[in-house]
Parts: sequence; C-alpha cells; structure tokens
Amino acid sequence: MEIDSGNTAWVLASAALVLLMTPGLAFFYGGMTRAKSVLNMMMMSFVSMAVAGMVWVLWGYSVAFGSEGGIPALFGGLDAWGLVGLETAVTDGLPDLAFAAFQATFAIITVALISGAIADRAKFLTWVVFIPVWLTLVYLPIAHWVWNAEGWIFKLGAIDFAGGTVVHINAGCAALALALVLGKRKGWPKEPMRPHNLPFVLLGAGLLWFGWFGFNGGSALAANETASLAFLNTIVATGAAGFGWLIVEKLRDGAATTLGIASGIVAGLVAITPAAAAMTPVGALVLGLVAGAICAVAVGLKYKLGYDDSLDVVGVHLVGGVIGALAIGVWGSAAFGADSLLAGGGIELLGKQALAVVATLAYSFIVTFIIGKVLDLTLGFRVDEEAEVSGIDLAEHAETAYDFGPSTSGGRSGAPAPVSADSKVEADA
Amino acid sequence: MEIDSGNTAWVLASAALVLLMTPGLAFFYGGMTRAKSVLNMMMMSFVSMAVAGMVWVLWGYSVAFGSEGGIPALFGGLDAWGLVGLETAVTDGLPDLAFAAFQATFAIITVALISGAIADRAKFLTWVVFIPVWLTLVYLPIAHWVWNAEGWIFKLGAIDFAGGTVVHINAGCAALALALVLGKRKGWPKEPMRPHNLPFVLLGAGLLWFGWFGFNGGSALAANETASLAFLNTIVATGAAGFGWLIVEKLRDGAATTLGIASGIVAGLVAITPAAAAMTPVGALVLGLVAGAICAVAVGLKYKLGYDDSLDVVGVHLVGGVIGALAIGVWGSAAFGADSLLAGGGIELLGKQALAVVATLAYSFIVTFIIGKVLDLTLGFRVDEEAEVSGIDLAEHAETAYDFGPSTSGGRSGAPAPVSADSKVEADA
Amino acid sequence: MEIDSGNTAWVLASAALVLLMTPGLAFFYGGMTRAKSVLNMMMMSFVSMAVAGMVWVLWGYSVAFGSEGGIPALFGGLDAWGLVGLETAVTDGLPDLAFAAFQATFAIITVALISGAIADRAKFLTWVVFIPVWLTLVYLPIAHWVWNAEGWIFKLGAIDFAGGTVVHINAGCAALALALVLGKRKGWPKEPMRPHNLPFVLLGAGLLWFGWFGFNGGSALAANETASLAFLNTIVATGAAGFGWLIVEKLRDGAATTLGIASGIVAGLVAITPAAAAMTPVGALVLGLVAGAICAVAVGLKYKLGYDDSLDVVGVHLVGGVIGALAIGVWGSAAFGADSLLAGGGIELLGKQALAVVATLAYSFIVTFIIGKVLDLTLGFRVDEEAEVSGIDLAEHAETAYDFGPSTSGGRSGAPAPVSADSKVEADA
Amino acid sequence: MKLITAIIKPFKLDDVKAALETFGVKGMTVSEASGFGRQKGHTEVYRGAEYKVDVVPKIRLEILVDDEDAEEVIDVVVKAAQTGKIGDGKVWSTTVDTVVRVRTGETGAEAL
Amino acid sequence: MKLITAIIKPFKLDDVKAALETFGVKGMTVSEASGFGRQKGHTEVYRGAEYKVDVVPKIRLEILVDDEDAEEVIDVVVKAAQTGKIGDGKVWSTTVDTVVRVRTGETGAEAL
Amino acid sequence: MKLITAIIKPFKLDDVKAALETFGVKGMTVSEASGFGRQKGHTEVYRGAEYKVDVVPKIRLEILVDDEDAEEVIDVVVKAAQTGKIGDGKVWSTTVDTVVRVRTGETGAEAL
Ligand SMILES: Nc1ncnc2c1ncn2[C@@H]1O[C@H](COP(=O)(O)OP(=O)(O)O)[C@@H](O)[C@H]1O
Ligand SMILES: Nc1ncnc2c1ncn2[C@@H]1O[C@H](COP(=O)(O)OP(=O)(O)O)[C@@H](O)[C@H]1O
Ligand SMILES: Nc1ncnc2c1ncn2[C@@H]1O[C@H](COP(=O)(O)OP(=O)(O)O)[C@@H](O)[C@H]1O
Repeated sequence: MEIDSGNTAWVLASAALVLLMTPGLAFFYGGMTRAKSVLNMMMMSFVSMAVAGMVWVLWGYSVAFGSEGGIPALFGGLDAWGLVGLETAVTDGLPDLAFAAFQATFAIITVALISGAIADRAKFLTWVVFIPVWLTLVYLPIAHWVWNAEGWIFKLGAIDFAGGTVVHINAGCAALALALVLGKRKGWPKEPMRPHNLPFVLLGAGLLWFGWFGFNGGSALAANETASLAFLNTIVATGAAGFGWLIVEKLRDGAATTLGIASGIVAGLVAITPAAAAMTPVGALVLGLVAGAICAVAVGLKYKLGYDDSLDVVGVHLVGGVIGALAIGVWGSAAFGADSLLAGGGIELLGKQALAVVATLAYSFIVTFIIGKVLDLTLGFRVDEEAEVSGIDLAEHAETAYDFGPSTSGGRSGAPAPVSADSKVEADA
Repeated sequence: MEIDSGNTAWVLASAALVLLMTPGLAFFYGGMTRAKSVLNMMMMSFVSMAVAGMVWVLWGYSVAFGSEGGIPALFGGLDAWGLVGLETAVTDGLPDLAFAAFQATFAIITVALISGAIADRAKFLTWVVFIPVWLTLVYLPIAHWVWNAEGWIFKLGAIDFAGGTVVHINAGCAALALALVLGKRKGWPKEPMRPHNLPFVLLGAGLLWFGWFGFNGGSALAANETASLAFLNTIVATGAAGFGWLIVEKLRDGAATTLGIASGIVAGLVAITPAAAAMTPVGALVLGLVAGAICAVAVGLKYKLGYDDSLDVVGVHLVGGVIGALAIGVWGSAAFGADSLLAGGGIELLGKQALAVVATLAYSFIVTFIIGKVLDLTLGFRVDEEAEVSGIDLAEHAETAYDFGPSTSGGRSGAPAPVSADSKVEADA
Repeated sequence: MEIDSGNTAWVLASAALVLLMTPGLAFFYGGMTRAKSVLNMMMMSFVSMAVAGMVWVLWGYSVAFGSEGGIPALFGGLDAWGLVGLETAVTDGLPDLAFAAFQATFAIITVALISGAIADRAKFLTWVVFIPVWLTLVYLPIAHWVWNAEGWIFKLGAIDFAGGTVVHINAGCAALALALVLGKRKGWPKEPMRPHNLPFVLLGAGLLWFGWFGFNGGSALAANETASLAFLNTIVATGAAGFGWLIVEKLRDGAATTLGIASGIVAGLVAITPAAAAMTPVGALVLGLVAGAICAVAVGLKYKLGYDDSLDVVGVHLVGGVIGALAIGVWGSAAFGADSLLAGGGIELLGKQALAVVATLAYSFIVTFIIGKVLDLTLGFRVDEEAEVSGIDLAEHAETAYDFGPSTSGGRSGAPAPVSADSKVEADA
Repeated sequence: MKLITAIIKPFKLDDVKAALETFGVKGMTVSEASGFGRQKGHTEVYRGAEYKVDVVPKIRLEILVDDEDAEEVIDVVVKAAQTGKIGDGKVWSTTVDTVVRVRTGETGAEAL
Repeated sequence: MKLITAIIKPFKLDDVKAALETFGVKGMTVSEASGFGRQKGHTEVYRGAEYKVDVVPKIRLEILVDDEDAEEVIDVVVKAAQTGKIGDGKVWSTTVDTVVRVRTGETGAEAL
Repeated sequence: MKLITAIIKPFKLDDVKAALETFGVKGMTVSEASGFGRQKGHTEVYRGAEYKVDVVPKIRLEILVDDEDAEEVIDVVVKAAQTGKIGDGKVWSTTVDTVVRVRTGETGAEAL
C-alpha cells in the first residue's frame, strides 16, 4: 500500500514528542523531590526509556498488537518478536514501524509514571527488574485489551482515545500498589518534604504539555480533523485544569501556587487523554475545570488514608484518568461518536466506560501488588534507613546532584571550592 | 474539501512548537529575575497559557477571525464562539481547527510577553484579570486588522508575515504601558538586580528559537517553499542577531556575555518575524545583524528615560519588531512580494509598513494604559513594599523556588537539612 | 516539480529538532563543568549556532553541496553562495531551501560538539574565529566527500546514513586535536572536577535524544519506511547503550549513575547515526549495548594517555562513531542495503567503512591540529592561569551563572541578599 | 555573659531547638558548616573517576546566655544532640564582654 | 584586641558596611546565618500541605578592632542596623588573645 | 583551651588542612564566608549595566586546641595559607572556657 507522507510525518513527529515526555516527567518529578534524591527520581524515568524500549522491540509490540500466537481477547503471541516482518509493512498509509515507534514511547512513559509513588526509597536494581516484569504482565495485556481490534475492551466499545485506561489509570493503580508495598518514607507525613526546585517542576509540566500533543494528536494516526480536534482540546482542557486547580488553592489555602498550576496542567492532560477526540472544545474546557478542581482536592486523600504516594500519582493520574473516562459517558459529543448521557444516548456508554475503568483498575492493582511483593521478598524493594536519611542519590548512585561551589556570583555567597577531594582513576578496574 | 495531510501535519507540529514558546519564555524571563521572584515571573506565563486558551476557544477565535456579527474592518462577532461549527470545516486543505489551534498559541504567547515589564511587583490576581480584558480589547482587534481578510491593515497591503505587529510591537507597547502604570521597583535603578540563573535564560532562548520555527515556518500554513524560506531565515537572522549583540557588547563593555547572546537571539527572532518570507537569506542575515546591534543599545534607553521595563520587553520586542517591519520596506525582496525601496519599489511599501506600525503602537499603548490604570484603581496592580522586598514568590504564591538543602555534594557545602519545619495537612479545610 | 507536503513537513520538523540539539548539547556539556565555567561552556555552543548559521548561508552550503566551480570529488565552489538560486528550487518533492535548512543545523552541531574537549580554558574570541575556519577547511570538505553525489566517499559506497563520519568521528578527532593544542587544565587530573549540575546533564541528554529523531529520521529526506526504521532504531539503540553503560558501571564501580546513563544515551545516538537505516531493530539493539559498554570503558583512556579531553568527546563521539561505522560492515542488514559480513557479503563493505573512517579521522585530526596551532600562536587559544582558577565565566564573559541569593526557601539557608553591589549604567559608553 | 557554640549533626537541630525552648532559651543563631574529624566523608564516582568528599555537613549553633545558665544550657544541648555515634560534634563556651540588642540598645541580660 | 560579632538583617548590610567604613574600619568578614527568636518565620504551602519555616535569614558580621575602638564600633553597628522592628539582631564583643595577618605575619593592631 | 579562627583563601584550604593534619590536629570545622578588606572584588555586566561585587569568597576555619599548642597551630595555619598576595586573611585566637564532646560528654583536652 502506498504511504501517506503527511500522516507518516505527523505520527513520527508525534512519536518524538511522546518520547520527550519521559525526560519531561523526570523534571516534573525530580523537581518535586528533595535535593538529596532528585537523581534517583530522574534515573527511574531514564532507565525506563532504556529498558522499556528494548522490551518493546524484543517482545512488547508483539504481545500488545500481535493477534496470532496468543489469546486474541487477552494478549498476542511472539510472532512479531524483534519487530521481524514489519520493516516494509504499511497499514492505512502508515509504515508499521512508525506505529511501532509511536507505541514504544507509550510503554516507556507509562512505566516511568509509576515511579512518582516511590520517591526517595526504592532500590534501583529492583526498579530495573520491575520494569520488564510489569510491562509484560500488566501493561502489554491491558494495551492489547484496549487497542488491539481483538481485545475485549476494544470490542466492548468503550472509548479511550489516547490511553486514559492503558496509561493513566493503569499507572495510577500500579503506583498505589507499589506505594503500599514499599511503605511510607521515614518521617512521612510528620516531617515536611518540600519540592527542591519548582522551576524544574514547571519545566517538566511544559515539556509534558508539549509532548502530549503527540500523545493525543498523534493517536489519530493521521493529520486530519480528528487530530486537529484532539490537539485543540489538549490546549484548552489543560489550561482549564491548571486554572481549576488554582481556584481550589486560592479558596482553600489563600494562595495560587506554581506547583498547583503545574499539577493542574498534568491533571488536565490526563483527563483529556481518553476524551480528546470525543468532546467539543467547550466540553473539553469544562472537563479541564472539573478535573483540575477535583484532583486538587484528591491529592490530600493520602494524608487521610495514610499511604505515601509521594508525588501524587494516584491523586493526579488515577483520579484524573477516571474523571476523563467517565466524562465521555456523561458529556461526550455524539458528533464525535460518544453517545453520552447528555447527548441523549442514555447510560449505556457510561456503563461501558465504567466497566473498562474498573477492569483496568482491578487488574493493574492486583497484579502490580503481587509483582511488588514478590520483588520485595526476593530482591528487596526498599533501601535501608540510613541511605534514605542521608540521601538515596549518594547511596544508590554514588552521586550528588549539584555542586554550586564558589560560583554563585563570585564572592557574594562565599561558597568554598570543593573541599579536599581526591580523584583516583578507576577506569581500568 | 480534501485535507492535505502534509500541510496539516506541519501546521499541527508548528502549533505544538509555538505552544512550547511560552514555557520557554517563562525560563527566559524567570532566569533573569532574582531568585525571590522567579516563580511569580514564570507563573505569569503559565497562567497566560491557561486563561488565554480558554478565552480563545470561548470568544477569541470568533472575534479575531470571524467576519460576521462584528465590524468587518475592525473586529469579528461571536458567531463562532466556542469554535462551534469549525469541527469538520476545512479551508485550503487545512482543518479549521488546526488553524484555530495554531492561532491559540499566538494569543497565549503575546500576552505572556508583556509580563517581562512588570517583574517582581504585580499582584497575581490582577494579572489574571488583565489577561482576558487585554486580549479582548487589544489583541483580538489588532489580530483582526492584520490577519483577517477584511481587516484594514490586511487591506492596506502592509506585510506582516508571522505577527511582528500583532505580537511583538503590540506586546512591547503594552509592556511599556504597564511599566508606567506600575512604576519602578523599589531600589531601581540604584540597587543592582542581576539575573539569578543564566543557564535558565539560555534554556529559554533555546526553546524560544526552537518554537519560533513553528511561529514563522507554520505561518505559511503549508509545508512548501514559503515555509522553507521562512524557516531558513529564522536560522540565519537569529544567529546573526545574537552575533550583532555580542559585537556591541564586546566593543562597549569589553566582554561578550551569555545574557547578550540570548537577548540577541530573541531580538533576531522578533525582527525576522514579519519579514521571514519577504527577504532573501542574505537579507535576513543583514536584518539580524542590524536588529541585534540596535536592540543591544536600545535596552539602555530605560535608564535614560526612567521607566522600569524590568526585563526589556520594549528594548527587544518593540524595537526589534519595528526594525523588522520597516526593513521589509527598505530591503525586502521583490521576488517574495516586497516591493521595497532597494528593490526599486519606491517608498510606498515603507509607508504602509510605517502606518501599520504606528497604528498598532498607538492603539496598543493607549488602550493598555487605560486598562492598566482602571485595574490599578480598582483591584490594585502592585503588591505592597514589604512583599516586594521580602520576595513576591512568598507573598503572592506562598512558595519559594529552591531548597538545595544539604545535598549540594554531600558535606562540601555543609548546608543543613530544612530547619525545623512542621507540616500540617490542610487539604480538608 | 511538485512539492510533497508530507516529506517537506517531516524535513522541516526534523530541521527544528536538530537545531534544538545544540542548546541540548549546551546543557549536556554545561552541566558537566564546574559552576564557575558553565556559561563559557554553553556560550561555545550558542555562538556556534550564530556563526555557523551565517557561514552556511554565505558559502557553506555551496561548498558542501555545490558541484560546480570546485573540485567535484573534494569540494564545491561558490556558485550557490548566499543560497542564491535555491529559493524556488525543488528536488525530489522537497524544496531546496528545506534541505539547506536541515543541513545548516548539522554544521552547527558538529562544530559545537568539539567544544567539550576544551572546557574551562579556551579564549572565547579565538573560539569564535575557529568556527568559520574549521567549518571551511574541515567540515565542508568532508560533508562534500560523503554527501555530495560527486564526493569520493559517496562514490566509494561506504554507508553513512546520517553523518557518523561527517559529524561524530570528525568532531571527535577535532576535539582530540584541540585538547592537545590547548593542553591540560591546571590541576588535571589530580584535582577532582565534578559535574556541577547533573539534572542539566540529563536535560541535555533528553533534548539530544529528542532532537536526534530529526537527525536520523530526517536524514531519509522523506516520511517513509526508511525514516520509520531510522526512527525506531534511534529509540532502541539509544536505550540499549544507556543500559550497556550502566552495566559496565555497576560491575566496575559498584553503582549505576545518572551521568552514566546520560553518557550512554549519547554514545548510543552517535553509534546508531551512520547505521540507523542499515540495521534491523534487533541489530540496532545489539549495537547500542556494544557501543554503550565500550564507550563506558573508553572514557578512561584519557587518564592513561594523558590528554585532557575534558568532557570526553573522544571517548563518546569518536569511539562511538567508529563503532557504528564498522558495525554496519559486520552486522548491517542486507535487506537495508548493507552487504555485511554476517549478511554474507564478505568484508568488502567493512573495508569501505574502514577506509571512510580512517580518511575522515586522519584529515580531521591533521587539519584541525594545524588550525589550532596557528590560532594558538597568533591569537592565543588559552586563557591565563588566573582566569582559569578564578573561573572563565567571570574572566571571559564578566558574568557568573547563578545567584540564589536569599531565596533558597526563605530563612532556611540564610543566604544574604547580594552584598553591596553598585549598578552603573554603561549603555551610553 | 557566655556564648555557647555547638557543632551538631544537621538532623539533630530540631531536637536541640526543642530542648532549648523547653529550657527557656529565647533565641539562637544557626549556620551551616562542614566538619573534619573522626567521622569519615564519602566517595562519589563520575565517569569512573572517584571523587572523595572528606568533610561532613554540620550545623553550628550560637547561643548567648547568662553566666549562671551556661552550664545547664551546655548540658541541654549535649543531651539533645547525642546519638552516641562518631561525629556528634562539640560544644564550647566563651566569655562575652558585652551584648547589645540592636532594636533597643539594651545591654547585658536585657538584650537576650 | 576585640572581636565584635553582629547578627543583623540582611538588607541592612550595606548600611552597616558604609557606616563602618566611614568610621574607619578597614575590613570585616561576613557570613550567612539563620536566626530564631522573637521574629517569626513564615509558612509555605505545597499541594495543600503547610510547610513552616521558623527561622529568618540573618547576616553575621565579624569585625576585629582595637580595644579602644570596640565600644564605638558596637555603637556604629547598632545605629546603622537599627530599624526598630523585632528581629534587628544582636551585637556582642569578646576578647581576642592574638591576631595575625596571614600575608605578612604581623600581629596585634598591625594585623588589621 | 583556645579557639583558633582563621579566615583564608578558599583554594588554600587543602594545604592548610594537610599541614594541620601533619601537625597532629584531629579535627576542625569549616564554613563559608565573604571578606571585605584591602583585596578588591570584581565587576560583572548584565545587558550593559555594571554590577559590582565588593566582597571576596573566604573560608573560615575553627580549630579548638590545647593552650600549649595554640601558638604553633597559628603558625602552621599562617604558613600554609600564605601566598604573599593581598587578601590572605587573618588568624586569631580566643580563650575557651569549656569544651564538651557531644558523643561522650568528655570535657577539656579529652573532648578534642
Ligand atoms: N579540634 C576541633 N576544633 C573544632 N571543631 C572540631 C574539632 N574536632 C572536631 N570538630 C568538629 O566536631 C565534629 C565531630 O568531630 P568527630 O571527631 O568527627 O567526632 P566526635 O566528636 O564524635 O569524636 C567535626 O565534624 C568537626 O566539625
Ligand atoms: N540568645 C541568643 N543567642 C544568639 N543569638 C540570638 C539570641 N537571641 C536572638 N538571637 C539572634 O538575634 C536575632 C534577633 O532576635 P529576635 O529575638 O528575633 O529579635 P530582637 O533582637 O529584636 O528582640 C535572632 O534571629 C537570632 O539570630
Ligand atoms: N578587621 C577585620 N575583622 C575581621 N575580618 C577581617 C578584618 N580585616 C580583614 N578581615 C578579613 O581578612 C580578609 C583579608 O583581608 P585584606 O585586608 O583583604 O587582606 P590582608 O589581610 O592580606 O591585608 C578579608 O577579606 C576579611 O575576610
């Protein structure tokens, strides 16, 4: 079949955008930790890029999108391992490899999202092992359910345009499971733990927003009206959610914060993900306001319930994802295929949406919890207390993030040159 | 009409690029403030993304690009409020929603640009109110004049390829007006106020340059020779302007600075904006050198005239924008539609360019000044002196940007862990 | 000829991506220096963007891609100086100006790459002079050899998809030459010199990866299967290389580091560059692992051999580039045009690859060494010792990178406001 | 009037401060420091090159007290700062000739 | 020889320095500190959770002076640093046994 | 018991520390400071506006020593820190009433 160069250009550009989301996430999360654990936080994202990319090529694509060799409704087989056979294939004008590349970036970001729940305390080696196991047992099946034409949720007819269930609800649930497995950080919630670098959080939010145009816009797999609608909704819902979060903060805390708008932006991006091509721009605006405001409240849940979801993956991704999925059933636009309640379609769609949500939620939580427990009992998932207190960066990575030394404007701050360190070359060990 | 997927891909990619310019601007501006007001500076940009996006969808697009229901030469009506009716429309192979999304990002960045003039001292709430008011009364009409086929400047035949008047001269004038309304910062210009984070300024400049390829290249609304020319000119004029600024610095101050090259880059981007498709690459190179050098001198004006345009929006955007607009009339290329002086077209084009500049300049300054004054008299536009001295981040947002705590390389800097803070959960208030 | 809008959209998007690599590089390198020289490091990249862009327009494109007026096998003439005559030309559906813009960004990044070898100690003015001289005498000829249909390496039939020889081996060799010309930094290797900002290094690595999709994917000059394959390989080889580097570190040093994964990512990107469209995804994965692991060892060479290649341009770009070029000859895929050893094509291809490598290596090293020496003897290439010790940022640019002043979370760190500085306006000097 | 100076482990600051408040001390001045001593530093690794940091972060406390309180305040600090592990720090006292409260110009015990 | 130590508000540093120069003091050493005392800290809010900072930034000045100048220098500092609001800080003096100028090895008044 | 305080140039810290270790000093406390004095600061330029920094970075060392070692320790520091150029710094000593090692409660010479 002939390639549509415009669609291919858009999907490739989108894949690049989505890939950038993971470094963006590293900054969004990394800025929120304390300075002594920022590197570990970022490292969890970066190593996801490394490992998930390899898994995707070796067997991930095949299990998620293959239909032969597996159980069609649940998962694919290994026929397309190593992407063998895709090199020259073209589907609907798009090279299969372009689609495989686009989807690779989704697998990467999903697993990276989870890491926000276990800031400051996860053994790096165990995290590295967790990635392929979790992708294989949790992500790939759910992706198959929702995006493979044979998958049971696909067949059910629930709407998830760009991955609200597969990516966000899934990551949010997995995050909750791991937060429970690893337990609270020492001192939490009594000891205050503030973000060490809010500009980094804003940088992360900015890059996430930017990349998300690929995530949502690219999910049309074509440069057409659907992509344009998804794109526009990704502007307006996101902004509205940032604004919604600020309103809650202003009313509740008395001040609108940068951490608040950054969080609201991400909440809005999450909420619009499944709904990006199923709502009018005004509907998307409303969805944003609702999601931003609710998530601003939801991040306080952990203090009540007592789980240390350190960077609020649950409050933002799980809650935001559920809001988006259900909103489609309530005020989705019939013109864009969503026979929602307000569009006069009754509660059928809402029911399907709810079913897809609950299935993902339950499966992800249970399987992730088991994986986490097994890893904890075998490899151990948590660093020892001393490492946590003195800083996981040093303990796990033998590094510290910053050394501003004597430079912060010459004499002013009077910082000394590095004090008596001694370098020894170890490269030949 | 059939969609041209290649053009659509390019316009969507461009829209994503332009959206990224606003976070880029947040870093360009934020790095230039002192550490105690970086968050407020960035917040002004981020909240522009939130509010301007909503305004655009609700009535902005309709007023700027609608022709019915308004006064054709001056502004459009509310026919297309909420983008209703655009969902499936396609114009010249491009979905109308793609165009609306692309243009949304222009409205966002324009209002954000203004904030550089009022660093360290603007009440956040008033800024939030300013955004929709200013967009409605100033930005949307001018955009209509220049870009709507019925607009009077469009009909006049002045050339403004990507928004030199609408965006840069407009923002620069509005910035001057607000700087006058808010007045000087305490201590300015006696007390030195240096950029707190120059790498952030460079990051911002880099992201702005990157995003500007969408701004200028995307304004062709197609992936064709025009886009390619605009793109190439956006490389060479920008680099030349950075270089021009450095030359002035080296001669005047004895040292070429990173703040200088970052500023020159932005000055060049501004200058080439109206001229991107109206000049040969060599013409663009010359424009860059001229704009960089002149702006490097122009940023000193404020000390002479005594207005505290804190981050030089006037010196860079207003001056750069005027240079670009007039240069088209002087050495624009006839081959690309600019019957300029040097192309033997006489001074007619230059006259039109000057008229468009003056009209924008006057309208923007006067109306913005009135808006600013009214807001100042009603809500108040300036924080109190104590907040300004102790830091607007804390006063307006209850946050501080950084906490490097004890991590800056272990023991070396000997920073202590956060000293005795106490966390209390307030989510249930 | 008619323009293919999809291909043009992809090449323009790719050009924007590649342009962003240079700011990305500025952060990758800048984060690795000490805080007192970060600005100078970043400045070397930014000024490359300014100067190389101008050179490219004025004569660079013409010498590299022109065939008339020069010596066809070696370099082009000045026929297309100023890009005159390209404005409306279209080749294979792509505007010539789009291609010229895309290639401009390659020239920019190549010269910027070199700067990593001479951190902390190069006279800025001399660096500015070095750029056009080196581009003219080294880069443009090699680019002509490899990419011009008349070039001798092109005719030889060696495979270099996106610039492994022209960009990486070339830059790596030039870096070695300059490191030798400038000599070791005071205190090296005895005095420890640690990266001052590892999150910046990760930011740089993230932006480089993102931009590299344009570098490799865009080199197909079309949005097709080849681009898709190159794109996908740029995901998997890169991740694998990051992983390979971590494995070496874990085994050798006991800890996997963020600097390690960032370095591995870049090593993988370098290695896959020539091979991106000549290997299967699994082949690319293997290449990544190999390149990451070998480069992790190679960066230790400088301690043994005693040259101060400060940020390991040789260990990463030269070594990585050679690995990639030779790997094509060993396990390149015949299906994608590489009659490699393992594909049963014998050693012919490997021989050609080796010849291209050696030629580039020798030419680049020798000519760069001569240029460096001449500049050193005339202008001087190294700052004086005092400037090096107190910090090149202050000495060469009259700036310091950071001033966190009293803000790092209010009272906690107790930093004072800038101590008694005095501002004097100099704009009218 | 005495000046009590204490070098303590950073994470003990809250405990020490609380203990001093309980005792009745109304103010103190805190600053960052690095200590050399029996407690060892750590090693970082960058691209395979070791980077030894041989100082450890400490907090310095300065507390002005009346002569009669000096001994007890030292006691309070020592008890609150103690972990029993190497590197707990030192506390010492010196004699102060005069103290003035800047705001009022009061001197001596009034100034505290 | 006396050592005058002053804890002052950061934004008063320039005034104090100017006053000391006028008085004839040739040198001093400045460092950053945080103060606890009557002056209260502030509260920040992150995702709805309050974060209390109970110290305030201060500057510590150290000035070595001849015995006869000590009182006057204290006076100069107190006057220049005074705002009259809580938190203006403290100034105290202690007796120094010897002072040496590193560059020359000079001691006593010569060393200043 | 004496407290030796030294203000030195930052890049001399390693030399001073090594000299003190050789002499037999077992511990010390280091902190950052800025100095005003004969040594001049520098000027930075931002968008053409000059920005004068009139302090220079210094390191402050605090070393508790037995009375009999005091003079020699001062000597060791002065020699190791000397470059002969303006700004080398000052070293002074004050008398300490008591020293306590937090970990053990030992006092006096035992505490060092
Ligand atoms: N002679 C000294 N003078 C000043 N400070 C000292 C001295 N010895 C130790 N210190 C400080 O006390 C801290 C703890 O000392 P250290 O020898 O590590 O443990 P301990 O006091 O438990 O024996 C050091 O980090 C240093 O800051
Ligand atoms: N007993 C003390 N010992 C050492 N420093 C003190 C003491 N009391 C106060 N200070 C310092 O003086 C500063 C000002 O004291 P504070 O009680 O807030 O106000 P004021 O001196 O105006 O009554 C404090 O922030 C602290 O740095
Ligand atoms: N009177 C003083 N009191 C306290 N510290 C001082 C005094 N004079 C100088 N210093 C400190 O000593 C440092 C060196 O002094 P300076 O006058 O520059 O050079 P030198 O000691 O070589 O004559 C200063 O930067 C400052 O930190």
